[in-house]
This record gives sequence, C-alpha cells and structure tokens, in this order.
Amino acid sequence: PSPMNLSSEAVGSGSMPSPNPGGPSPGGFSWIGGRLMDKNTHLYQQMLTIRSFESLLLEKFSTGIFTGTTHTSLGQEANAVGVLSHIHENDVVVSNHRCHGHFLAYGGDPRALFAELMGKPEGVCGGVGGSQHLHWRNFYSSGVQGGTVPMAAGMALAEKKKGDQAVVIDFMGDGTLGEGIVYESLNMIALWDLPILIVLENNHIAQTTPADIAIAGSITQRFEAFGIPVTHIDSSDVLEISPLAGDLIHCVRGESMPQALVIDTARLGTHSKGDDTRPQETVENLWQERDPITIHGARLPEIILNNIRTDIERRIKVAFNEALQGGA
Amino acid sequence: PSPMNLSSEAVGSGSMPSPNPGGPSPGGFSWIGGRLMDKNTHLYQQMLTIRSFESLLLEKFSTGIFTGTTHTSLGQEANAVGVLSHIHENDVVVSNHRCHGHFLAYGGDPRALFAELMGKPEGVCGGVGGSQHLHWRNFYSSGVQGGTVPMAAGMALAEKKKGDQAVVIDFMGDGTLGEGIVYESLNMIALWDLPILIVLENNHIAQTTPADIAIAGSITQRFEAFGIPVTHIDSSDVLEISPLAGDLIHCVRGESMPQALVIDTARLGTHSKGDDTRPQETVENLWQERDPITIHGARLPEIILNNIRTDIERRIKVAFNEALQGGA
Amino acid sequence: MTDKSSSTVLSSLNLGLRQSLQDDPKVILLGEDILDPYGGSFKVTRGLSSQFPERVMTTPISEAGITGIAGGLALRGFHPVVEIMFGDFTTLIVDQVVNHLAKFTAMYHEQTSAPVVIRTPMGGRRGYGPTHSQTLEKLFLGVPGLRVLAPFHLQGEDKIGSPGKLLYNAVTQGESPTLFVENKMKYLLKLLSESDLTEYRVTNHGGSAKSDFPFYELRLKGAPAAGVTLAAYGYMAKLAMDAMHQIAYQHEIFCELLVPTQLAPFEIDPLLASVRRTSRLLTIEEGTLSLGWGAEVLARTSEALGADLKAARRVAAKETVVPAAPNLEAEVLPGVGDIIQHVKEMV
Amino acid sequence: MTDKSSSTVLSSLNLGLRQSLQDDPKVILLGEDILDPYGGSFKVTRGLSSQFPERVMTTPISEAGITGIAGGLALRGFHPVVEIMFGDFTTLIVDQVVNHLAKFTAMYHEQTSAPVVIRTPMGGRRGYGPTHSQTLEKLFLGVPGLRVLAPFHLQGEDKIGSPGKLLYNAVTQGESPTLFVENKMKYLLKLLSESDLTEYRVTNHGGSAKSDFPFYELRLKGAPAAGVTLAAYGYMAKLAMDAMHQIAYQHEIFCELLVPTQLAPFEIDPLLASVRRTSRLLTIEEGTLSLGWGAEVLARTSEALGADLKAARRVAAKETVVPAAPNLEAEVLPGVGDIIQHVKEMV
Ligand SMILES: Cc1ncc(C[n+]2csc(CCOP(=O)(O)OP(=O)(O)O)c2C)c(N)n1
Ligand SMILES: Cc1ncc(C[n+]2csc(CCOP(=O)(O)OP(=O)(O)O)c2C)c(N)n1
Ligand SMILES: [Mg+2]
Ligand SMILES: [Mg+2]
Repeated sequence: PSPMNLSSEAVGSGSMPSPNPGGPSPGGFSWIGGRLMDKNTHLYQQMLTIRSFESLLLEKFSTGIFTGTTHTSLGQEANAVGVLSHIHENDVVVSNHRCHGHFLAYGGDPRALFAELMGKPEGVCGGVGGSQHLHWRNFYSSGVQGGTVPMAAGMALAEKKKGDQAVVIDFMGDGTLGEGIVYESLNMIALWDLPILIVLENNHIAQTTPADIAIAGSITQRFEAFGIPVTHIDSSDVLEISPLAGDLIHCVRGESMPQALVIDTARLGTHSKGDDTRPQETVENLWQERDPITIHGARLPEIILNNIRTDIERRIKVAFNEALQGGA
Repeated sequence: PSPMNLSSEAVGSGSMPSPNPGGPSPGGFSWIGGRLMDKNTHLYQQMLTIRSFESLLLEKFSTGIFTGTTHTSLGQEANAVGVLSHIHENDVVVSNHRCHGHFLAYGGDPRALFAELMGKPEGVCGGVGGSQHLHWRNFYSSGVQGGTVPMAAGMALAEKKKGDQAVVIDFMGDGTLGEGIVYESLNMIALWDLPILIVLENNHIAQTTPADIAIAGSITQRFEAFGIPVTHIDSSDVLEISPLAGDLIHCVRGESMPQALVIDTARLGTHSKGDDTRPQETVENLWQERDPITIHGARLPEIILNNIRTDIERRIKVAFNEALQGGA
Repeated sequence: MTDKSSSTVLSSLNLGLRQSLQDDPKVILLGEDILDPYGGSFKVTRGLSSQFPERVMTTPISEAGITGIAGGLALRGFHPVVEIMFGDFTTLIVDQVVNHLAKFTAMYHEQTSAPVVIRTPMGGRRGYGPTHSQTLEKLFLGVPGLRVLAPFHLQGEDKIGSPGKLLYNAVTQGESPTLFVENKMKYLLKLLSESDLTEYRVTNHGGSAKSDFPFYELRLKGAPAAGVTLAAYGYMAKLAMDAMHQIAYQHEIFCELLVPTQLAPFEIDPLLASVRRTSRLLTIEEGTLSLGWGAEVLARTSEALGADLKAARRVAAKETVVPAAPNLEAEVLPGVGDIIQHVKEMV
Repeated sequence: MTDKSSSTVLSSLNLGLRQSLQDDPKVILLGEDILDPYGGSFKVTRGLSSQFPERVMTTPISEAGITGIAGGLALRGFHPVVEIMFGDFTTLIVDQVVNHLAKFTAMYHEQTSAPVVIRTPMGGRRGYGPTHSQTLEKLFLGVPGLRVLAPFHLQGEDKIGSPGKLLYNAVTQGESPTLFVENKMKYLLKLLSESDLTEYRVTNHGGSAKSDFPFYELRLKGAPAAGVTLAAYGYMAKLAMDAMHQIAYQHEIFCELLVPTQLAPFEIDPLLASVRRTSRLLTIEEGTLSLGWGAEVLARTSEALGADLKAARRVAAKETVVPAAPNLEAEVLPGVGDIIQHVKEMV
C-alpha cells in the first residue's frame, strides 16, 4: 500500500501520486518512505502536511504569488485525514470551497495544488479551476455551496448501478445547510439507498455568520427527517474521528446505503483571507482547545514530532518551490 | 359577520364578496342568508359549495367551455374549509395548483372563478391567470410547486414587521416536499419566528407518484428538524380538522410563531383531468371511507341536506351561467 | 417502422429514447411521473419503464436535484436523460446547468465531461397559463459548454424519424451536456414524409454536425429567387412553412426557410449563405423577443453582412406572460399571420 | 458630501442604501453576511446594520429562498433589497425572478407588484475562478416584467453620487422588480467629477426614465464627427472610455460612447440616433458573447436601420469559463485592447 504520497518521496519525483488505498494497514502500521510507520505517526503526518501546506500558502499570499481567493482548513485537518484514511481506490470524494485538506488527504500532490493556486499550467486543473475547483482522479470540488451535493448523489447512484462497491464521500459545511438542493439530494439519497457518506463539518460558522442565526432546529435531525442514519461527534481528535468514519464507510460500502457523519469542529483560521469577525479571544481559545495537530501530537514523543515537522516542512517547501518554477 | 359569500346571496349580485372574517361566531352559529345557521350546517355548506363547483367544472370541461388544465380538490374540501374558517380579514392565504377549494373557502366568488376558468375578462385575474394563478384580496396562488412557500414566508415577515397580528396560511401538497426551496423557507420561517401556518395536505400522491417512492423518512420530522412545531392528523372530517386548525392559528397569531399542520387526506378525483393511474378499487374505497361531504353530512338531517344541496347547486349553476354570459 | 406509432413527433421521440436504451446500456432516464402506465405528462417515455425497469427512474419533484444527480451519473460514465415536465421549470435547473454541467469540462481542464441530455416541452397554445406555457430556451442558448437542440418534424431516412434520431444521437453520443427542446404543440405533428414535401426542395446543410444535428433549408420547388430568408426552429418552423406557402401563393413573395436543429453552439454559415442571396432576414421564435435566439441570429448576420443586410426583423412573443385565456394567449404568441405580415412589410 | 467616503462607486452605493433606509421606512435589506462589522463580502452594506438593526437582516445561504421572501415582503408593501453575494449565484434565483417576481403583475392582472431590488456583483479580473467571476445578467435582460440597471461611475449632481442615486431611485420608487448589476472591479472606481471629465461632453438622453435611470452619451470635446458608436455599461463603460480616449489620440478615430443605466427594458433611441450619425456600432460587454446584451442591441439596430448600419460588432467574453489564473482570465475577458482592435477594423 502507498498511502499519502507526500510521505513516499513522490513529491517532486514527477510520478503521479495515487490516492490513499485504504489508509493504514489493518495492524495499524504502514510502509512510509521505506519505513514501517505506526498509525498514529502516519495520521499526524497527514494532518501536518495539510497544516504546513496551508500555513505556507497563507504566509506567501501577501507576496502576490497566489491570486484569487483561498479557504484554508486550519483546525479541520482531522476530518479530512480521519475520514479519508478509509477510502479505497475507486471511491469518489466530493468537496467544496474548503477543499485543500480533502485534496491532500485524498492523496493529491501538494506541488500540483500549489501550482494550481499560482495559476500555472502544471496545476491540478491547469490553473483554470483555482483554489475551489479541483478535479483529479476521483476527487471533485466546486465553489457553489450545495451544488455538488446532488452531483455526489448521482455519483453514488452510478457506483451503485455499476455494482463495484465504491462509495462516495461528500464533505459539506454547516452553512451549506441553507441551500435547498441539499434536501432534494438527501431525499433521493435516502429513497434510492445510495452508497454515500455525507460528512458535515460543523465549524459553527459560515463565512461570518454564526450557525445559531443561520440554522434553525437541529442539524442531525435534518438527516434523520429524511431517513438517513446520522452519527454525531464533537471532536477535533483524529483518533476519535477516524474509527467512527471507518465504521460508517464500512457500512455504506457493505450495505450500499447512506450515512451521515456530523463532526463538530473548529475553524481556526479566517474564512478566506483576513475576514474573521470573531473576537480574537474566541479564536485563541479554539487554538488552545481544538487544534487537531496539538491534540494528536501530544501522543507522539517530542523527537518524532520534530523529525516529522522538519521533514514535512521541507517537503512542502520543495513542492512550493517546484511549483513556483513551473511555466506561466 | 358575513361568512362564505355563496351563502349570503352575494353570488350574482355583483357586489364584491368579502373574505370569511373569522368563520362561525363563537357560539357556533352564524347568520347565513338572513338565517341563523348552526356551525355544522355552515361547514357542510361551505364544503358542498366547493364540491358542487368542481363537479360542475368537471362535467362541463368536455364541452370545451373551459380551457387549459384544472386540478380539483375533490376529497380535500374539509382542509380548505376547516382551516380557513378561522381566518381574519387581514390574514393572507397562499395556495398552489389545487387552489379552487382554498379560494372558495377564503370567500372567493364562484362566478369570478368560473369566469377565470373560462378565460373571461370578468375572471378573478381577467383570464390571464387561469386555474392555477389566482389573486384576490389577500389570496394568492401559483402553479410552480414550492415556489410560493418563500413568498408566503416573506408575507409572514411583512405582517410581523407591521405588527398587525395578521397571519399567513400556506397550503402545500406532499409531493411539493421534493422542492428544495421549501426547506430554505422552513429554515428562515423558524429562525425568524414567522407567523405562518403551513398546512400540508398529504393525499399520499403527487400527480401519479405515490408518496412512498417520493418522500423518504418522515413528513412531520421534516418540520421538526427545523424547529417548527408540527401537528399531525389523519382525517377527512371537518369537525376534527377545524378545531385543530383553530388552535394552531390562534397560537400562530398570539405567539407570532410558525406552526405546521399535516393533514392526511385523500384525493378522490384525478390529478388534473383523466390522469388517475390508481386502481379503480382504491379510489372507490377512498370515496367510501374518506369523502368529507359524506362524513360530515351524516351529522345533518336528510331534509336539511336536501335543502342545502338544492340551494347550493342552484347557486353554483347561476354562477356558472352568469360567468358564461360574460364577455370574450 | 411503418406502424402509426412512428408517425408523429411524439412517437418518434419515444422511439428514439427506446432505441437509445436498447443500444446503449449507459442510458438512464430520470424524471417526474415518467413511469408506466402514465409514461410522463406528455407521454414521451410511455412504455419505457415497462421495458427497462432498472433504467427508467421516476423522481420526486426536484428539478434541480435530478439534474445534479444526472450530472453525477454522467461524470461517472453514464448517459442520463432528464425530463423536466414543463419547460417553465427549467428556471429551477439554471444553476445546475450553468455552474455545474456546462462548466465541468472547461473548469476541470478538459479532464471530464457531463453528457446529460435534458429534455423538456416548451411552448403555449394549450391554455395552461403563465407558468406552464413559456418558451424559455433563450436562458440556455448563450451558455458556454451547453448544446441546445430542437427537432424538426421530418420522417427522415431512419425508421425512428428525425426528431427521435436527433434525440438518439444526442443521448448515445454522450459528448456534451445538452438541452433538448421539445414543444407541446409539436408533439402532435405528423412527421413529414417525402410525399408531404413534394412541393419543397429540402437540403441539409449540417456543416460539421451535418449527419447528427442537421440544418435544413426548404424552398418551394420552381419558385423564383427568394426575397426573404426565414429562420425558425421547433414548432415555429411548422408555422413558418405554412406562412411561406401562403405567402407564395397569395402574395407571390418567395422565401427560403432555414431550420437548424442545433441552436447552440450555432453554426450560422448556411443561414448567411441564404441571406447573401436574399438580403433580408426574418427570424421566428415563440419565446419573448428580447435576447432571444433571433437576437443572436440577427446580430451575427449583421456582423457578417454589414450593409448587405438590407432588412432584418424578428417575430417573437410579446414581452409579457402567456395568458391562460385562449384569445389573450393568441394575442401574445406569434402566429402564421404575424410571419406573413412581417414578410410583406420587408419586401 | 465631500468626504472621501463618497468618492468611489462602492461608497456611493453604500450611501444610496443608507439614504433609502433613512427616507423610506419600507426598505428592508436581506443578504448573506451583510451585518457589521463585516458589512457584506464587498462591503456595500457596511455600517447599515448598526444604524438600522431592525431592517438589515443577515440570512442563511439560501439565495432562492431570500429572493422569494423578498417577493412576499414586496407583495405586502415593503421595498426589499436583496444582496446576492456573487452574481454567479443568480443562477439560483432564476425561478423566483422569472416565474414569480417578474410575473406577478401581469399574471395577477395588474392587481399587484413585487418591487424587489436584487443587487449583485458580477465580473471577473480578480482571479476568483469559474464560479465566482461571471457576468450573467444576460440571463435576466430578456425577462418580461423585470428591470435591469447598471450604474455608471459619475459623481452626478447628488451628494450620493450617480451609482448610489440610481440604486436609491430603484429601491424607493418601489415600482418594479429590479436586478441591479454591480461589478467587482467597478466598486473601486473613483466617481468621475466634472474636473475628471473636462475633455468630454456628457449628455443624458434618459428618455422617459431620464431623471431616474439616465442614458449617457460621451464624446470627446472638439473631436471631429464620430465614425463609430460604442455602447457599453458597467465596468466595461470605463474600459470603453479608456479605449475611446486612446484611439482618438493614437489612431485619430473618433467615437461616441453610449452608456445606458437601464439595460432592460431598453430604450434604444439615443443609441439609434448616434448610429444614424456613425453607421457603425460596437457593443461592449463582459459576459460571454451569445445572446448577450450586445446581441439585442445589434438586432434592434439592424431592424431599425437596415442597410444604413454599415458595420456592427460585439466585444464580449470568450464562450468558455472564466479561468482562475490571471493570464488565462485575461485571455477570456474583453479588455481595452480588444475594443481598440475592433474599432480599428471597423473603419
Ligand atoms: C451558492 C453560494 N452562496 C454563497 C457562497 C459564498 N460562500 C462561500 S463559502 C460560504 C460559507 C460556507 O459556510 P459553510 O458551509 O459552513 O462552510 P465553511 O466555510 O464553514 O467551511 C459562503 C457563504 C457560495 N460559495 N455559494
Ligand atoms: C416545479 C414544478 N414541478 C412540477 C410541476 C408539475 N406538477 C403539478 S402538480 C404536481 C404534483 C404535486 O403534488 P402534491 O404537492 O402532492 O400536490 P397534489 O397535486 O397532490 O395536491 C406536479 C408534479 C409543477 N407544477 N411545478
Ligand atoms: Mg461552517
Ligand atoms: Mg399530493
């Protein structure tokens, strides 16, 4: 198995990375870059890859290398990694505007993503799509809230018709529950027993709008009302999220039926760039309490953490520099 | 108080009928056409007005007097009458394609409605709107499923802002739960505590599609999930529906908050014309068990029934003939 | 196919769908109330759910949702066909079409495509009123990445008949998201066979899409050089034929009638060739005037011909709702009389 | 108003809204993320929720729903203003606009109307990519019953400035459902005051809507008779001014620039008067070419002038998505260079 490409020296090697085929092996160990790595280390590494990528992105944004807009997933890395550590090669992942983390956890190439954000021909979509519009292998994202949910449902219908046991993972945000098309989709997903896991990343905010003035009633009931079983977890701990997601994906695949997973999480960064209207203190508290990197990092010895950090940061820098040297 | 105009000699008199201002008086009696009439008789009369209107409409359709399409409410008269017997003069009623019954129960003039269906200038909307697109006083209907639900919500917001204690009654069908905009509306209705009663007429079918292959999960939960209190009744008996609706409207008005009323009912006629795909036996059983005219009529002495029948049928014929003699 | 069932536009479309399902296992039909025995509001899918129960799916009343679902199916290899019960409700799928289906190919850097065919009946003249009688394809004719087709009622060479063949081609080609514009009045039209067309010379100028998506030119045989080019599609093409005939016999004005079946992307060359001969162009459509198909056709003709375009006009619906009352409706929608009057005023 | 805050299109619009709220108690603002301190994605509503907390309502992400709610408010006497965060998402409100708001008056036999003003920023040049950069007003320009406005960046006589005044008029008049098309690049433009316009002669040919919804004509003072009529609105009117200036000084070709603020219903007479003088028309818009504003303008000009229209062209976006990469985006969107090139080729 060759999990997340970043760890397998694929970066910069020019070879196409492949999506994570099932995540860590059953015993909790994976081969990473020629080393046997335990599951905890592996998950940490994956999350840190996203964090490092997006931190560098934000750091360099002001230099004008990147254009347009960008939505980072700071604080939500455990969702991307926890969920996508369970997917198989034929599975489909559908994401939204906040898609970098999902893309990287899917096995996407950081260099191709940097290049995309720089508007280079080497980018994931040749610079046409930009930050929100990625497609690579079975990964698709787009920037119109809710609009990709029926698309994800249709993909699940396709896989079901093909009978090939593939499942669809669809990420969406709490604010996107405002869009009517979400409910049209939930209804058909349930009616037709589509093999899809909807991952609702509830960071309690949409751009600047707190969930409590945008979402009436209950998020979980919105799935239940359509007969879609829903699991709710309030956690930024990848070790809590991952097994839950694993069970649900197993069920979606095995029973060919839908499941929803509502993850209460925290957005540690701004919505896109410089547009956070929450009190600084609130955000600082979230950093204290809800940073998945800190939470999971506490499980690893300092020396390993340092090694990983150095390693990943170097790889991300390499990816960045290689992207920068690309055409256009 | 001057309830349903049909009974007050307004038909054919040329005077504008006025909407039912609060239905029967508190003691359960109303003045009808100069006679003191008990509540039971009054409700029967109202339902029979709708039934007679639509029966004549269907009977005459084949003659080519009417054009376009039409959706009758045969079997659902108890909903229109039971709910709208409680509205006040400033209240707003929003309806859908199946709107004749709602319009008549609101106090609309059968002659003007016949004229509309004949495409005459004397019609409710001068013949422009036709069967599905009526507007008179505070009554509005339109033919795009779901599209009027946010409109109704906006009207409720308007009345709330005006602070004039008016409420909105919005009728919709079970099949219309397929439309996403319904949920966008429910969300804002709940968030903003809008004074609206949503009456979901669940006749278990949409055109030819049975509810069980079109609606996943639970209808009542679809309201609850948004925090809208919902009351469910399975009845075609106006005496069961009316008090329930009265209580809910009272609450909507008094508390300035939304309520939903799900009425399990039966469509005794075709969807529009000649397009009923249900087995004849099923429909016949429904006629046996769920005809609100029969159910409520059983409470009145035969002689009164006969009188009412003769009277109403005559009035409806007069309305029809007068409409027919109109221009264009 | 010589039985009666293949003799109207409706039966031809039905046959086209049936044949698509038969020949192409990737075809899936989605729509509201499309199952037998009902077979759809206008019966285009009649019989199909009985024959292909697994691949004909009736849906909730969720126009946007089913269009999106079809998009997902298409991205994953299927050739879905969506029926929108009334063309008026295509307003509900604009986001799915414009921002999703039609964008995927370019936005995802040519890596994929969503070849969904969306069929829908447009048009009035049935007294259905303002929300069930519109001709709204102009909302879609200028959408990059979307193909728009409208059938012509010819028997054609194929047993399916031209309308069905057009649909068959769009569905089974599986190349591009496509809006397939039907018309309520057109359904009932008898397909024109050779014997119906003995007075006409019919040429197909399909250009690059010739065989799959024809562009017809009709002239009256033996007529003198035409003075006006008429351009029309769908049901209006039938009214234009009637008008062309009448005006030739009653007013001795001769026209060439150009009938594209692919409205977008629009290959205008055959039409320009005609206008180069006539110097006069009348476009004919059932939708409201402003920013309609005729506007684009006139604009492109004017760009190409400059002062050589001596007279240009458009026949279209009045810019208001389509009333329910038949007499009011007739005032709003364009008819044969309007075409004749315009032609007479142009020469 | 002499302070800096009134000197850009953005601040003018903000002032226009503020003044509407102040003068007209029926005005209610609805939109996503429009509350302070954020004040909307493009800051047009900044400060308003603080000043009018009861009448500035932030909403869930429900474009269709809030448009419908605004419709209900309007039918019951209010003058709601809806902000759609990006013009790209107007695809989601097409049904509410086309089948509801814009239809009520005619469909309900002139008994009522739904005077909602829908404001939205269109346009690219910010690298936002395919779903956040479009110019989609063409979807709405041909909708019967709907008014479409686009501001011009003049200081005007009013302290609010022309863009704000245009918005104020639309909102407080409360007459008709209206799409008010803003532009992301335009927000930042400084309003042109008299001193910026000393080189130009600016005439307002507003026709019947003259005072409320002006139709400007700009010529370079002292220039010889113009050879080409340019027609543009919104941000493209600014680029057209730049082009007109350059082409006069560098190529000695002189143009008249016509800038309507009411795009629909479109009163074309001032433009026809100009083309009668020049015989040449170039329309300029940021949306994709087919069935755009320019198509309608060309069609109507061609209908009116026939062979007197010697040359007609359109500048518009290429018929594909708006790419995120700035260099690719610049290839797709029309710029000053495109305008100049077309003008040179026309004379
Ligand atoms: C249809 C649509 N409306 C509005 C937007 C603008 N927008 C982008 S992200 C966003 C907030 C989304 O919130 P949520 O779904 O909670 O996701 P989060 O940003 O919190 O990850 C909004 C309003 C959009 N992209 N699409
Ligand atoms: C948006 C939209 N889609 C489809 C239709 C066609 N249509 C008219 S009524 C109807 C069924 C409605 O079912 P339901 O809401 O249960 O109401 P009922 O007819 O049972 O009263 C359909 C599909 C429509 N009018 N509007
Ligand atoms: Mg969120
Ligand atoms: Mg029903």
